[in-house]
Amino acid sequence: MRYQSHDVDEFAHVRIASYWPRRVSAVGTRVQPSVLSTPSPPPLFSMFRNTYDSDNTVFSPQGRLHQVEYALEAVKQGSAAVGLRSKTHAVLLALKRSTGELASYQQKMIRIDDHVGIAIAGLTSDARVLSNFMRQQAMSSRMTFNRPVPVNRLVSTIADKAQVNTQEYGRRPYGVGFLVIGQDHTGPHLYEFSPSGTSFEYYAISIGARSQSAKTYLEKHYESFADSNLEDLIRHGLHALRETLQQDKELTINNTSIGIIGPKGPHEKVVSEEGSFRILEGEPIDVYLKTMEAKAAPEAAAPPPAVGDEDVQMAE
Amino acid sequence: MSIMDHNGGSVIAMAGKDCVAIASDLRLGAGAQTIAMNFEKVFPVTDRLYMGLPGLATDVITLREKFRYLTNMFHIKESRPLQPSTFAHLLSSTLYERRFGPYFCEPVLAGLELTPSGTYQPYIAGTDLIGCLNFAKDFIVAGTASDKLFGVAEGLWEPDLGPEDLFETISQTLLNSVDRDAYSGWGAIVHVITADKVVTRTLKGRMD
Amino acid sequence: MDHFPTNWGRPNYNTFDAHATYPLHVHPQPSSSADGVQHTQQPIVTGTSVLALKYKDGIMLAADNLASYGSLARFKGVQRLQAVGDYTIIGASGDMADFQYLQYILDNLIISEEINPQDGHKLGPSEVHEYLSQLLYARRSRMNPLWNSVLVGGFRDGQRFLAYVDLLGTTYKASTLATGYGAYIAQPLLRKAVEGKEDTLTEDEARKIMEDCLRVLFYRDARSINQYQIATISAAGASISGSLKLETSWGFAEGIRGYGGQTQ
Amino acid sequence: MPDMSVLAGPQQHQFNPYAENGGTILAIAGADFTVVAGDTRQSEGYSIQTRYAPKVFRLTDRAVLAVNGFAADGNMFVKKVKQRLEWYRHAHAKDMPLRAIARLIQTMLYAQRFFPYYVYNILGGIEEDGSGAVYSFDPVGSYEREACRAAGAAQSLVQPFLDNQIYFKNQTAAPGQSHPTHLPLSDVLSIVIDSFTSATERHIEVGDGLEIYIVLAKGRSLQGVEGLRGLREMSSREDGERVFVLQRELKKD
Amino acid sequence: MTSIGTGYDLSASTYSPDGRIFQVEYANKAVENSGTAIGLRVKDGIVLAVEKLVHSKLLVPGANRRISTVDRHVGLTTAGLLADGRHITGQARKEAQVFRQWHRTPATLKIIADRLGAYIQMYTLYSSVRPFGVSTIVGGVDKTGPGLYVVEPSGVYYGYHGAAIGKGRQLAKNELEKLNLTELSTREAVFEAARIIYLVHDDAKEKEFELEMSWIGDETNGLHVPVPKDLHDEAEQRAKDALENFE
Amino acid sequence: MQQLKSGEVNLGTSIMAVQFDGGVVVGADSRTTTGSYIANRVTDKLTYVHDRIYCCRSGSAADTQAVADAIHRSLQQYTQVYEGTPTVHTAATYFENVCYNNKDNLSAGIIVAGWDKEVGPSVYNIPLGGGLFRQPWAIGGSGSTYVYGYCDATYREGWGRDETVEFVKNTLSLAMARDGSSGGVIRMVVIQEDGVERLFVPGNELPKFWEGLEVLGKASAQPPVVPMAVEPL
Repeated sequence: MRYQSHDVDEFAHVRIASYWPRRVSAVGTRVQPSVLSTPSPPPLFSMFRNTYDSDNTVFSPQGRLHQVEYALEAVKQGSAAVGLRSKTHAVLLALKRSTGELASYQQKMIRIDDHVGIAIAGLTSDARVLSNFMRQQAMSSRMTFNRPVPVNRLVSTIADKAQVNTQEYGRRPYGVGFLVIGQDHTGPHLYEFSPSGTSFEYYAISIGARSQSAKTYLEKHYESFADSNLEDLIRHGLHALRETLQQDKELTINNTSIGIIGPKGPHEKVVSEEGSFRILEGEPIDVYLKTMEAKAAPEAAAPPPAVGDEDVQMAE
Repeated sequence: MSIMDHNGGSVIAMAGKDCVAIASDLRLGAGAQTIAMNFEKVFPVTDRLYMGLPGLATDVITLREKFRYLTNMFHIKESRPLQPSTFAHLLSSTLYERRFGPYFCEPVLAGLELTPSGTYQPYIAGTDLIGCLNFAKDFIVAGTASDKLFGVAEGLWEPDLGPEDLFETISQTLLNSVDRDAYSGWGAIVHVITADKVVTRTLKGRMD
Repeated sequence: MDHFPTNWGRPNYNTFDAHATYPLHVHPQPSSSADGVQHTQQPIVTGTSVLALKYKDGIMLAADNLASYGSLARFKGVQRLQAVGDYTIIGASGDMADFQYLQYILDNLIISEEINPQDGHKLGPSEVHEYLSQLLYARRSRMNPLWNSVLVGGFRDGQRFLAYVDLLGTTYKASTLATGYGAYIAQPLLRKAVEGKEDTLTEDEARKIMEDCLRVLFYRDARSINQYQIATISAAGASISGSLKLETSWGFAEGIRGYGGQTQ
Repeated sequence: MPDMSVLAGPQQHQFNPYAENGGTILAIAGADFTVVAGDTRQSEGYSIQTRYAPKVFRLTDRAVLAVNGFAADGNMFVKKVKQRLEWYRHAHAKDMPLRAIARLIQTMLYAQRFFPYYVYNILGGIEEDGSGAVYSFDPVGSYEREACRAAGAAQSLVQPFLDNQIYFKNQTAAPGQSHPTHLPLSDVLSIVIDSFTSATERHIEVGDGLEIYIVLAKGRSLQGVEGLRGLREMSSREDGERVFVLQRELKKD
Repeated sequence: MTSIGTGYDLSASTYSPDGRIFQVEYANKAVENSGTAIGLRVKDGIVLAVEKLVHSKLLVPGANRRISTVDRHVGLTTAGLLADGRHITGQARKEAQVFRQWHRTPATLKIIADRLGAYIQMYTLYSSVRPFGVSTIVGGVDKTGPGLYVVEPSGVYYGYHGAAIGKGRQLAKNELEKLNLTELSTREAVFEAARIIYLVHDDAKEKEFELEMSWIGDETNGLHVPVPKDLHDEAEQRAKDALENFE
Repeated sequence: MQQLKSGEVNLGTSIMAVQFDGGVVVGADSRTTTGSYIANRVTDKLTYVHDRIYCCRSGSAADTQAVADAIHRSLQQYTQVYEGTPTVHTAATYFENVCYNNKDNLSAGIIVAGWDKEVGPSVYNIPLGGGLFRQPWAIGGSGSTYVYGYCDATYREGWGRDETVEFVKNTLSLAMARDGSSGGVIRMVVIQEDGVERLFVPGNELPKFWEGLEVLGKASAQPPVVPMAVEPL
């Protein structure tokens, strides 16, 4: 079991008892792992056995939970997702991977209710479990109160659920991160959920592989998002998402998903009056891809992302 | 099950323009079992007045005979035509005599009433089993299919139907109603009364 | 020999199981009544009608302060109107123990849904009504009803809300509502006074209508008293009056003699 | 303690978990449309509880459900059906087909075989082949597909009338001709309205208001009834099946 | 670190030979790495204040609250693992609710702290769980007056007039000790709380932070609520001014 | 629902509790019946549940004893766990919880009264089927229905201990005089901050009210009738 590989973003049928540390922390460069590659045991293993990382019921002497931190690495193995929010809309954009020419593209977005949708990065099977739980919560709110569940509470419930998996023996933390967009009577919202059992509300955020590059873009532009119209919001999102691509890759109608909440945009045909969550894929997103501006020539020496940029937010 | 439903059967009367019609089904049953398919429940009272007697069959016969007697006595004593309105009150008071042990029938009347100007005016009426009179302008229903008859008649009937249209309307109403009633049916008989004649037609119906 | 250790030391059920084929704890229980399962109770300490109507600015509710014990006017200072959160007032008739339980449940609900999260997602009257409906329906489905008829009045975001729910989980909305005896005696009066005038009736007019209805109920409902409260819920929020006394008139009866021809 | 059975008097009876809330529903299938209608009165005994309590509900763009009987059961049942349909949407990213909804309803009703939903259901809509369809159910789930069905308090008043007007029962076609298997929408609507005005006239539990849902097959028009007053579209999209609702007043006495 | 590598520090159910439970101590480390949280129990109420470290400027200000309400009259905040803090909040709410269920009256602060202490302690007993990586401040006003308690990862709890947990606790405690807490009004305490949080925040090492404050007292009708915006802003401004004078 | 099982012992009863400025007075008759047979004529229906809290029991003797025992235990536990004395409200709430949650299986009408630091004296009534009603004075049991009018007419706010004791004694005498299921002696407990005091009125020293005997004696000129007098042999 210790050397078992796990497929990230695939339908992982293997139960993963514990996470292996990602090599990147040791090597310091970002490796895009092939789904088929088998992660070798950490190089540190032979020299110095880290005994505090095999179990989620163990604190390290520094008060850290390595299993939880590794779970956060699993999120980073998944392809990137970006979320942005304006005063009227919240959007998700995600990069879909395909295992090969003959394979279809993976599913990166899931509808939870009319007013909530999510984008995922990490273990798809974990996402399925959690998103079904979210759907149940959403329906239960409609059953008991005849009210769409408030988005923040929905996110909190899965965060609380995830927390339990960081504390009890025989479990592992969930290996998936969510971006959640939704609207309720306090307006549109964007949240990030992570396996550590936390959730935060953002103006804009990204998760998944190379998400730091997207974040850098978002940090540069986020102040304009609040008053953006839907098209601009999506354009910004695409630009941010593009940052997570490998050098030779492009965003196409096949590898991009867009999720929207909020009133109908000029390029959209059928949208309910309430501006329900919808996922755009394929042809309909072409018009948005065309609005993208050509990428500026790569800066001479883009500083490599610092090792400390890992978005591990157990404490703060 | 009520004693009113024991033998089954339904009657309907309708008013038209210068004519009235009255019709009944032909079934005689004993609970769910059908005994006869030729049990008429509408009887002539005068040339221009017919009476339908849906209800307990034995009371149907008794009342028919009783009113035959009373009608004859009226003619003998009064030596004048018995008008429907007069008969209605005779009917009512006769039934009320048995206020606390009633005949299990709900009579329906259809006839033409002689007006002072010498013309005939459509006259229909019904009573409950103790003689509460109900004068309707459109139609009167009674019997085990009464609720169905109400529904269909309310949908099909319209004012000022001529004898032929009235015949069609009452026939459709009765047939479609008794088809949804397990205790009525097995054919029907329709009488259309006009000033100069009464046309009686027997209708085939579903035999189930 | 009884081979079931769980039966040892326990009495035998010879009437049902002469040969002890069942362990005692799975014996069919001998029940005095044919319907067996208990739970089906009856209201004991009860409140009578609650009235409610829509008026120009919101919803008005009224109920008297009596909790009866059969025909005994047992508790005379009972409040049957209750605010639930910022936007809702409920009024209950029926079993008062069950109503106290409902109040407790709703207090918990407000704590867990409003006080604790403090995230701006407050419960409006329609949410409270739906919650109550689900609760009462669930209890009736367990054959263990909460023996109440409840009126839910509220005002939120400029919208008036008025609905009914009872021990069966039956719900409905209308611009005037009345429970218990009030459904027969006050509802016709309320409909006549209110229907079509929901948007023009002033609070004073509405209060007058309520008092008239309560007065008629006091005259004709043997389980009512002349002490009552009126509540309003509007843009200004919820307010429940103190206990008020009904003015009644009896003077006309002074000259009445006997029951027919008597004049002395 | 005082003997409560004396004080409580006739109140002391077993708790009856059901009530009967009156009203009537009906549905008629056309060739490429279906009409589902219900009155809006809710009553108990001789009391009218409210003049507006809908009994007909849009489930999807091609399915409409009418429920009649015990209102609390009816509302709960509709809610549960809707949630099952939502799960179906989650799982399959499309609306459940009509015939599948029909089977779902029978399963859900039969699951409560020994503590039934006291509700008569009529499901109307458009099948996957584009035809109009009506499914009627008894409270424990027995169901069949029909061309028309009435249920509820005035079922016995309305059903024989529909037999006559929709199925042409007891009518003989003119020589060499046959009765149409399906009537046009405008004819169906007038039959529905007549049925309810008749039932209102002769049944105390029927009246106040009338809601008629019209479900149209994909690409079909309203066939000339577009201009009717009180007509409102309920569809979520324009390129599929479409749902309309027509509201009318009924007598309130 | 003498504990490392001994093997006695891998489970909460293991004592070291000198009678320590290292896992609990490590849990305390998680608390010590966290932003500072303080609580002031004053004449007529309670003030809670948190130095909420902001890890990204993309976060919506004010949205990700760290102080929570447990019952009408009780506020709670934690330092340490955020998710554990949420778990503790949930448990505290349950305890308050269960007390209400049996007594139909609100629980006192002491009772809530006691129940919470017992709950947290259970997580120090078994190898199948780890201790909570949080210290908790619970504060409120009950029928006995203001109450303020801190529950530690070991499950022990103490009542305080002024409490501080997290990274800057030592400095904060020094500041709290200077105050005459029993004489202070809740409103005055708000200003002090803001000042202390600004004081203990380490500009040089730390990320951005956001001041979050709540209070309970006569002015809030006995309800635990966030400090109103105008008062919050004023307190924050004064705290900044004080800091400049200080430096 | 409230039927007794055959042979079950019933507290067809008169019980009462009244609050006054410094405390409460609880009182009860002493009759216990099975059907019309008096199973016990000197019952104590005033039950200690905590130092300054008593309850008066009516309904099924077995049910109310079981409930009182359970609450007694709960209150002892309360004292240990919360390191303080429970309030009367707490005790009454415990009773209400049990009575309400088991309303289908219990036949119990209970009055809880006592003194605590928070509110001083208080009286709570928990009728059949549950529900908690605070009252300045409460009466219960089958005898109470005969004396509502007397209590309404007599009770005044601001009484001291002695007037309150007198009120309880008179009320219970009247109830016992008219209710066949009540009778025997009057037991009372006065609960105040500094102590609990038991009072006792024997059955032959009950306050006397109009008893109708004068009518028989004076209105008829005939000599007193000795029913079924037996001739001496």
